[in-house]
Amino acid sequence: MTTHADGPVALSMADTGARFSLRIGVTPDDLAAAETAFGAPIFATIGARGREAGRESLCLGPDEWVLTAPEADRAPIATAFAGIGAAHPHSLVDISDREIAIDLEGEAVTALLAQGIAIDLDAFPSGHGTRTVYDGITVVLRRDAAHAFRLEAWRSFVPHVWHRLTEGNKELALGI
Amino acid sequence: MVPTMRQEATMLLIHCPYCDKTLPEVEFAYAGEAHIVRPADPAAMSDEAWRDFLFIRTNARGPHFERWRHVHGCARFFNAVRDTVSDRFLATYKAGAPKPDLATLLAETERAR
Amino acid sequence: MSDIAAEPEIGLAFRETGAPVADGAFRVARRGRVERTRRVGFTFDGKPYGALGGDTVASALLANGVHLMGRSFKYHRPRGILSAGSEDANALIGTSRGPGRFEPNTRATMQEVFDGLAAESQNRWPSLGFDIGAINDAIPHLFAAGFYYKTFKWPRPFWHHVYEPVIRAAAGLGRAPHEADPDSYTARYHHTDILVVGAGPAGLAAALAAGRSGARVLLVDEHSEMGGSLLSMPEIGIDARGAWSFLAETLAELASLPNVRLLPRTTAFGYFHQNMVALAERLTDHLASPPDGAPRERLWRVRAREVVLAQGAIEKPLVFDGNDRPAVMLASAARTMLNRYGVLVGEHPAVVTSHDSAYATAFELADAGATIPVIIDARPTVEPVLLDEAARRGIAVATGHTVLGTEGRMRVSGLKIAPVTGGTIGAARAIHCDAVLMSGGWTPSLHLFSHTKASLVWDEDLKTFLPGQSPEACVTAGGGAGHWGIAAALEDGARAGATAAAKVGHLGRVHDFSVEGERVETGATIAALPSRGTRGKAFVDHQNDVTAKDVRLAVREGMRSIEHVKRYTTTGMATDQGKTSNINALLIAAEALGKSPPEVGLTTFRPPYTPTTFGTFANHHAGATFEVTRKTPINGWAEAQGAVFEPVALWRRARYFPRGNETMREAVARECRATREAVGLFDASTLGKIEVVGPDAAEFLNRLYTNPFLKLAPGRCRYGVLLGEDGFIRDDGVIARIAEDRFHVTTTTGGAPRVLTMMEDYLQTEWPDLKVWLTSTTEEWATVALNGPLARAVLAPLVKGLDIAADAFPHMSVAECKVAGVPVRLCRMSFTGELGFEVNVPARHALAVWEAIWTAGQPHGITPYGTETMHVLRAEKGFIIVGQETDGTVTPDDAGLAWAIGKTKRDFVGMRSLARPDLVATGRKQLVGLLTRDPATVLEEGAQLVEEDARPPVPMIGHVTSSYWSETLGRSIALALVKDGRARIGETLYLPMPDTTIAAEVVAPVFYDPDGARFHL
Amino acid sequence: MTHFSFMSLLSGAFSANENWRPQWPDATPKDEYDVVIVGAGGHGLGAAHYLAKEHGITNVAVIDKGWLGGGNTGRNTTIIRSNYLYDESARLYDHALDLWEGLSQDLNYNVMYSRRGVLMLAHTVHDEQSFRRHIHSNRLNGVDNQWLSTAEVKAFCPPVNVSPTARYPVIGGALQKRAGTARHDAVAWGFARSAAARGVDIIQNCPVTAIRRGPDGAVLGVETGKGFIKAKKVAVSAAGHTSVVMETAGVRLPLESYPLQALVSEPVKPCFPCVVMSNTVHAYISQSDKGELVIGAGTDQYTSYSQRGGLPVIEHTLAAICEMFPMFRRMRMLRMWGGIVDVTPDRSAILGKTPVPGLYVNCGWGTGGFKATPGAAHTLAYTVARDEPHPINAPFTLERFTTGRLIDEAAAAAVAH
Ligand SMILES: Cc1cc2nc3c(=O)[nH]c(=O)nc-3n(C[C@H](O)[C@H](O)[C@H](O)COP(=O)(O)OP(=O)(O)OC[C@H]3O[C@@H](n4cnc5c(N)ncnc54)[C@H](O)[C@@H]3O)c2cc1C
Ligand SMILES: NC(=O)c1ccc[n+]([C@@H]2O[C@H](COP(=O)([O-])OP(=O)(O)OC[C@H]3O[C@@H](n4cnc5c(N)ncnc54)[C@H](O)[C@@H]3O)[C@@H](O)[C@H]2O)c1
Ligand SMILES: Cc1cc2nc3c(=O)[nH]c(=O)nc-3n(C[C@H](O)[C@H](O)[C@H](O)COP(=O)(O)O)c2cc1C
Ligand SMILES: [Zn+2]
Repeated sequence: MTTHADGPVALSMADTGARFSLRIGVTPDDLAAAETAFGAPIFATIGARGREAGRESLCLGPDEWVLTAPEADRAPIATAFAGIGAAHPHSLVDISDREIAIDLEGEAVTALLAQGIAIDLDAFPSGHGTRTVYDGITVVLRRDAAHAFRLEAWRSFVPHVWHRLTEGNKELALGI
Repeated sequence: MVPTMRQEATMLLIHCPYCDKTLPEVEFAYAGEAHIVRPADPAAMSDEAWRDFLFIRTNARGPHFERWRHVHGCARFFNAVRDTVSDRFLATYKAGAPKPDLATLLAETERAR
Repeated sequence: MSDIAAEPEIGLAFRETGAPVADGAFRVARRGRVERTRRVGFTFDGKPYGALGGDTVASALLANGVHLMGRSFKYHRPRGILSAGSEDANALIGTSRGPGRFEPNTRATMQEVFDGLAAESQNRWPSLGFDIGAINDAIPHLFAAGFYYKTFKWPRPFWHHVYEPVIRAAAGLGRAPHEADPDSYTARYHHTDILVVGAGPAGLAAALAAGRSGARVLLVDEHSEMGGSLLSMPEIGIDARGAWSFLAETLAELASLPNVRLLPRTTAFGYFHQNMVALAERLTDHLASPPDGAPRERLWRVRAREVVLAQGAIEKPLVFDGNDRPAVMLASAARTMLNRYGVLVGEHPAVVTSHDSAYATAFELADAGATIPVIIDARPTVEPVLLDEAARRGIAVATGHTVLGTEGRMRVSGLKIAPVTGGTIGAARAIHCDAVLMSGGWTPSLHLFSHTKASLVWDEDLKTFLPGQSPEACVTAGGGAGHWGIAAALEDGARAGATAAAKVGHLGRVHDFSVEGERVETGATIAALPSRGTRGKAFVDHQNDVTAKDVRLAVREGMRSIEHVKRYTTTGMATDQGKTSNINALLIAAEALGKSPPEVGLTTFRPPYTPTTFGTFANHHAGATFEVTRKTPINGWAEAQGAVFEPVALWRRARYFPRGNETMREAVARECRATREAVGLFDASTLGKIEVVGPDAAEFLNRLYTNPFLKLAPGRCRYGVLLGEDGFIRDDGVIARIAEDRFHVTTTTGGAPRVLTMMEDYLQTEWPDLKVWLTSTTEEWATVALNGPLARAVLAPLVKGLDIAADAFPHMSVAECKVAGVPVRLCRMSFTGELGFEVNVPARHALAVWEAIWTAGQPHGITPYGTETMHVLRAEKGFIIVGQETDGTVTPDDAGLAWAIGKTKRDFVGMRSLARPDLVATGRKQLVGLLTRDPATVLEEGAQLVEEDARPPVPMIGHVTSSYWSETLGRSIALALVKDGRARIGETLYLPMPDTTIAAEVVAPVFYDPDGARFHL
Repeated sequence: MTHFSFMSLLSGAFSANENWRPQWPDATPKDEYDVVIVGAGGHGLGAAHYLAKEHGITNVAVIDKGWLGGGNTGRNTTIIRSNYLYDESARLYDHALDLWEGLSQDLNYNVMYSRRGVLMLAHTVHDEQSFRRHIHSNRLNGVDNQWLSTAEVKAFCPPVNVSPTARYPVIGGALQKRAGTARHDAVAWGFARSAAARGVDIIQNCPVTAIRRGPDGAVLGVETGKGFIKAKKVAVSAAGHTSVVMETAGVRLPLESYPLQALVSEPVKPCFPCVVMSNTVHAYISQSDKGELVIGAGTDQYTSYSQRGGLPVIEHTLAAICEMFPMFRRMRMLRMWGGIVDVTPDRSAILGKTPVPGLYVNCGWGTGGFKATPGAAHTLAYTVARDEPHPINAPFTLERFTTGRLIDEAAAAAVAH
């Protein structure tokens, strides 16, 4: 775990557990089956997160979720979904290694993120998540508390994002 | 279709009909004229008809039916009506939804002013 | 102070060079907001000057009696300041603060002085006082508008060799910086309910009303201090206190509101779609020693729900002969110099006006100790109160007068004035003065408003344009809306702020301000003061040296659109973009055209409001962060091995791995040999990967790719070709069927995003009924490619859960298993023609697996190879690279891939286009191999082929797409696209090079192992 | 018409410039013309000039909805070059280049053709391959173009950053020495003045609202803001607005109109000796004779007729410029603007006859038609005068989109402009 505190925002590369991309039709039936397989709520509202026992779903699109879980749950989840495949066609793809997550915490966190994110972070509720863009790079952004966010980007983009965040943090530290 | 031209954005706000949110253009990508359906049986088409499908575009000056993709959001392609003179969006709607009636749309936009 | 010399530097004693010197002689006691106790030293053209904290370069020079600050663009006329703000057209200087930190064309009126600042004058040689270029000034008629279009045409070669270089050298203002800029720039997005641009009375009142309502407010002003015109009007009373107390309290209140943010030194420079306003904040240019690592400027991309434009109004110069001499300036500039900076711009300043507001300046300067020789008013009558007040101060007022000319070279020394009665100019008389303060009235600042494509409305009473309709959610308040005066500006601003607050759902209350000490001011609008004769120069655009005559000449020559007048004369095209001149140019042009000003109209306003550094626009995107550099998990290992890299799309890939002093060719030859003879290790991680999953996955791929996919068995792989709907090759790759409903599709490195987008497009819009989903797995899997006859020997001991023997796991197989303890997707395939495996490893384990294979391969002579070797090996096999053998005009048949088209398919993307007349015609270019007659000659990629050895121009029939030294074959090889190429096999063709012609034989494009036996080892 | 020369300038100076006459008179439209040209850009005005000068057809009107030269002619970055890959394109642009070199004399108007060289930077192996392919092809077509090594690039254009550690290091470049820039406005004015002097009517502020066709389908004339104007032949040269005009004649074209933005810096003393283009880094730059750095961007992402322009494109373009020339970060932008360019599927022009008798079209120049101005105009005049293709414009037909005989320079070269 890398951490960084050259500025007012604490930055750390988060430990990555299991991560899946789930695609499935939005019939209540399909969703219910997926929920059962996953073992945590799966909401159909874009931006909504469903959490239970360390597992979390985040709805990214009308038929797309990213599922996260502790590493140990990886195989059981895959098996559970394989079990519903015939009745509920879907796509579950392991993307545990595709992204790397960065945790950000501190009062100035929105100022730091606003160096690269165009959406209004004041209007982004805690407990939500979304796919958006940081400095031209697709990221998944979650807000966990007023001053705590998690940012995920594809692996090869992370050094760039990390560099920008640490530089931005230093800039915030200067207070100008 | 045009890989060699760098595709850049202005800074419009676009309403994604799937996310039901109005978001900055950086999250979206333009995807050309809308309601051009790929023919069911291309082989049966004349060269002229196939050319029209491939290349002939309305290029409307004024309200334009076009496609966008919320590529850095929900990733869905959707349709929009945008006035190409002002760049204002008159409407956005889900892919597959019927083409809205332009007269009604224009009247609504006028009223909203 | 005694007589003021016409020359700039009056006897100032300064100490040693570089050290701060005493602040100047023209500083007035108890005036201004400068910090009397903070002394600052700077240099101008190498001479040290003293200044006070809060000074600009302009105010500091004026305090020292220096009026001559620059030379004009065309005629190199001596110039001082015209205004005291960012609209100044004259006093442009170069500034520098150490290596790489020089910049040209800075407004002396905006550059704050700091210790150590070095400023220089521009566009003069050898010196500001004596400038050779001023010769142009002597023959102005020759250099009238558009002169260069009419001459310099003969003799023809002279244009290139003589005229043009001379014209170019004469043009330009400052010198360009020539060293890399060491500073950094930054940017951020910002969202606010209300953005207020301009912190004059209108903007302050707006921010206050909106801020008190609880709305999120951002207030910006381009000056170092907020206050706008209040900074120059301390005499006014607001709400029973002095203007400056009011200002201090207001700013303090605003600063205390958590929902309000204040940004001084911040210019709103562009108003873009849907209330996106771009700001440039100058962070360090005023600091003697900026903090380490501090960015120089910040770009703010502000999205506001409502915008209040409170930019104020800009005073209009009067157009008369010689209205450009140093110390001829706008009355408001003199007022600002006095009240904000405590500087008297002259001891005997004359006033030339057609507007009441100049009287206030005259009175204030008189009260501060100046003697006003005369107020020349172009209007026949003036309010009696003004005349009374002037009389009380002993100032003569010459109403109904014009100015015929000015005297003095490096500084104005006198005026020639004359009465005008009924259009007739009477007898002239001379006035001595050491400054001329002029006012032609005020022009609302509507630049940002106009960026929105808003309409302007001509106000016949005020004789000016006022804001009309804007498509954006914005309102103009104060001077910008024609509300002259503090009281009106406060009231209008408060209303605008409250209304904006209401629009964003907050209750905004309008505060009623009481203002004392202000009079109602009116004026007349005059295109150009009446003049006599044709000799003088009455400047309209000071910076581009455009005179009233130039404007009239343009009209005479048929330039009837104001846009033509602008381009023909260049009026309004200088760095001030005509802030002080556009309206005068319009008035003069309209008069010449016999039209009303609104019929003629203004030219288009464009961003930026004031010139904005490239650095601000580039902001973070510099050097390492100019653009993302994507690196694979193996990158660090390759770097440690001394690999040479090349950029491919956003990725960087190892191109070859030189040992010792090997050249590329030597290294590649060695890597090729090793791979053909033993085993090579290649990082293929950048290849795009897409997981296609769902019951209709096969059907989907079958519709997209030219190849048949329905019958591909799970566990098998197939090469696929993807066309555009126009029938030309877009991409290719190997597609592995992992399970009945699951495919692992690979794409080219550069094509990955494009292919995924194309797939999503077809899926979502054309075939939404298909039950199939796409997920990019490019970065989930790193890909380790192992090629060569010993590949299996290296790999087999590391594999668990799979028999990779030749028969058990044949060419073009895929399976899941473990390699070095890590679960992988193993493919048996080859892009080199050798026995090959591609190990797809979850990215976090990639390096470990790579190293395990590396170690296991040591006894077998395993050799890492890069993209260059990969290119050579595949060319030996005649495999194409999309983008090299193809270029967007190549069909599968052209590329020799007709075999990849499913024979029984009714349709796939691009199929119909393949039947178009030109795509089935003969004479298309087809992929062939070339063998040079001399095996040692390696052709140049891109070399053109001709049928006969002839001199150019010759018809070309093809070109070389790939060409290498083939270590395997011990000779050169090449691939080429040649007209009817396949029918030419066996023919000799020619490649005319600059110095020689090379002959080559057309051969089949597969040079090595044509039967593919080595795949199956 | 006053002959423009140094002597005329002198005599003008002696009369205090009171004796100059309009360079083109303000024409009131006649009822009928032999040829009506829609669009008074360089291409339309040029066609009128050549119709009058070379084909003796002077009963011609050039009609523009705004002020002449106010379209892309007046808002482009003025890069002129002819080192195109395909024979068809090379012939067309090189024909134009030949005309550029004598244009000031032909028009008696100094269009300031500045033969300063156009240098295209190669940053990747792929760039180099593509450039070399151009260079060889150009040489065999008699078009100058040469490969420069990195050191030669630096010597030819000292401001270029050739650091090997740059994000996209410069590995060489292709230089066309004969290429350069010209004064955009002077091109429109010079053609207008010359055409007007030969009797052509130039009608400004007069939108063409429709093309009228007779019962036989042939062109009858144009409806305009100033009434119907009869014409035997109509040539449309309306750049970004061509589809809109042609649609009224029932002709649908394979065109899409995109905004293209450009900007200038504050003027500085000569610091930049040539034109530099980089397709990989996405920007191009030159210095005008007035001293501004003239910088162009790529097209915006969506079709539009709004010339308003936006920030992100400019941010990207200037980042690219600063990457190539790090000393320019302290330079300042003076003005940015946009134009509307009409883009065909193969990014080559459509030039010549249409399915409608008497109707001709010249469009699809996209981001790079300024350089073609005299060549396109010259061959269009030929086609209009004789109702047949000129050998040089013959390949640039509309039919190619049906047959698939595309001239896809962009796909082949990955270089625009
Ligand atoms: C920012 C930018 C940079 C460019 N850079 C380059 C470059 O470096 N090199 C290069 O070679 N090319 C460049 N181009 C392209 C080039 O400018 C154009 O291809 C070329 O100028 C087109 O000339 P034209 O005469 O065809 O069109 P225009 O000059 O646009 O003329 C068309 C005219 O038609 C008129 N018109 C339109 N509709 C009607 C109507 N209904 N009725 C009457 N009149 C009408 C318009 O008002 C306009 O005046 C650039 C373009 C832009 C926008
Ligand atoms: N005496 C007269 O008859 C007369 C006539 C016209 C105007 N005026 C003056 O106009 C004033 C009206 O007040 P006001 O508040 O409208 O104007 P103001 O001039 O007092 O304030 C405008 C402020 O906006 C700032 N500004 C302008 N453009 C900007 C930009 N793009 N970015 C950032 N800041 C920018 C300026 O620096 C200035 O501080 C009165 O105070 C009056 O003195 C007077
Ligand atoms: C090559 C070239 C150089 C230019 N130089 C300047 C300049 O020095 N100053 C200026 O204000 N505008 C300059 N412009 C921009 C024009 O003022 C104007 O913005 C452009 O012609 C587009 O017109 P519009 O902005 O009126 O729509 C230049 C334009 C071009 C094409
Ligand atoms: Zn969405």
